[in-house]
Amino acid sequence: MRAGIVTRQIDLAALMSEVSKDGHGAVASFMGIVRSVNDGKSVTGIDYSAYDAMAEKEMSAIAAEAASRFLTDAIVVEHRTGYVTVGEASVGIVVSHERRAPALDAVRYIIEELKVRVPIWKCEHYADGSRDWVHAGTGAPRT
Amino acid sequence: MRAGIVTRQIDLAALMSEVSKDGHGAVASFMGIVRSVNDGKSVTGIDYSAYDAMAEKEMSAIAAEAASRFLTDAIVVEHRTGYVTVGEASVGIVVSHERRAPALDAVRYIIEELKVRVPIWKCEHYADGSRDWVHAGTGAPRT
Amino acid sequence: MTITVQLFASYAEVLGAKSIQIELPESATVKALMAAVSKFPGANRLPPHPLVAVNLSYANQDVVLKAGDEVALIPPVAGG
Amino acid sequence: MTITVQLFASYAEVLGAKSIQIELPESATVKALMAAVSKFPGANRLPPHPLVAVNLSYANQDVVLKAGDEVALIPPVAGG
Repeated sequence: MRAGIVTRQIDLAALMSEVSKDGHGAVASFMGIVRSVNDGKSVTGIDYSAYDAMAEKEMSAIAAEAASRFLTDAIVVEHRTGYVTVGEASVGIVVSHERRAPALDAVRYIIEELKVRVPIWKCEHYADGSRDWVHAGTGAPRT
Repeated sequence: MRAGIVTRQIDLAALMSEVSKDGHGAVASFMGIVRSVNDGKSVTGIDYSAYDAMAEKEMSAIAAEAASRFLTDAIVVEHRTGYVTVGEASVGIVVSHERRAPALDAVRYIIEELKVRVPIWKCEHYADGSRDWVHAGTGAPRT
Repeated sequence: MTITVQLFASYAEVLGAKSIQIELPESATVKALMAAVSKFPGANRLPPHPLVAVNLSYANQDVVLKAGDEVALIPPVAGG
Repeated sequence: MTITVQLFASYAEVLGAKSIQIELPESATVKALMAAVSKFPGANRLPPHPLVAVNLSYANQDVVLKAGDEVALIPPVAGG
């Protein structure tokens, strides 16, 4: 089990290898990708920042909760900070489990909790040169 | 949107590239992996066979249903046939969507339907040299 | 008419063939087909009501067959 | 005692600093801290009740602070 902030590209294949576990029959994953359009504006990238120490503590707590609820410790969560261009991943989650349903449930639990609890912020940069802090629950639906 | 039978290894990274779509913020995936142990027996691999034409028709129908229900056509589904050794993927599903919830819902829909409708069969090969046809709902919980 | 019935997986093993030929009157139903299948050697090891596919779709007992139909017996599926 | 308050994202912009120093009596609460923060230039652009973290955990208004505590204001989160 590992959860943390990274400042490089997220390599989902590597995360999958990391959680791969003998006896497990299911690997579920989620990647959040920077969208080219948000709230009708053309986006070039998102500058993610975090309160690193607290973010890693919360992410680790969420992973531990998922491990306990869904009975697998084959969990890895990475959130990237810094400038992430359109089409690149900002977050990657992989869960391996003996069975498929809890693997998918755990992935969903982790992304939903991460969105509401982990101190990470995004500043969207737009094609017109402007930028704006994005708060969850405002503007267009978020991924 | 693509759904089909393959006789080679499933490359999930390639499937992710295939569905990647400008404007989408979420990519969810599921892989089914051959487990080393099933029903208490040590497994060396599974020989998957299919009624190819019908399997591909059903898989395509399921993908189309998911596209219609969850409003994305960025869906790819591959099921492998032939002998698949322990730790290798038998099925790979990737869905890209603007938003995370329907991406995860679509993946779940596809794997659940695939398990009950698509004419694919597995013959498990065991470490002791024996083999057995595995039917869903018999023996140990399935992935 | 002659209907070719494709067999897969455990059913192919039980009946010892990848396909069998069944002679049926015109407009015979799936039910009639299955009655004929049940007389084949090994068919006693099939379940009471195997699933049948006609032209790549699951078909119930009342479906009427015609020459050239693609027919198959479908063992309990176990994909994934 | 002096409490250092870390600021992030939009709050750092609004207050024009990555952190601010607040002088408080011993055993002051988070509520007292926020009253002091509200006197800083730009603090009028903070929401009425910003989230506060003490030693990496979310803390309510009644939490009592001590010297050396790691304190931060947490803007509405937007990860993922």
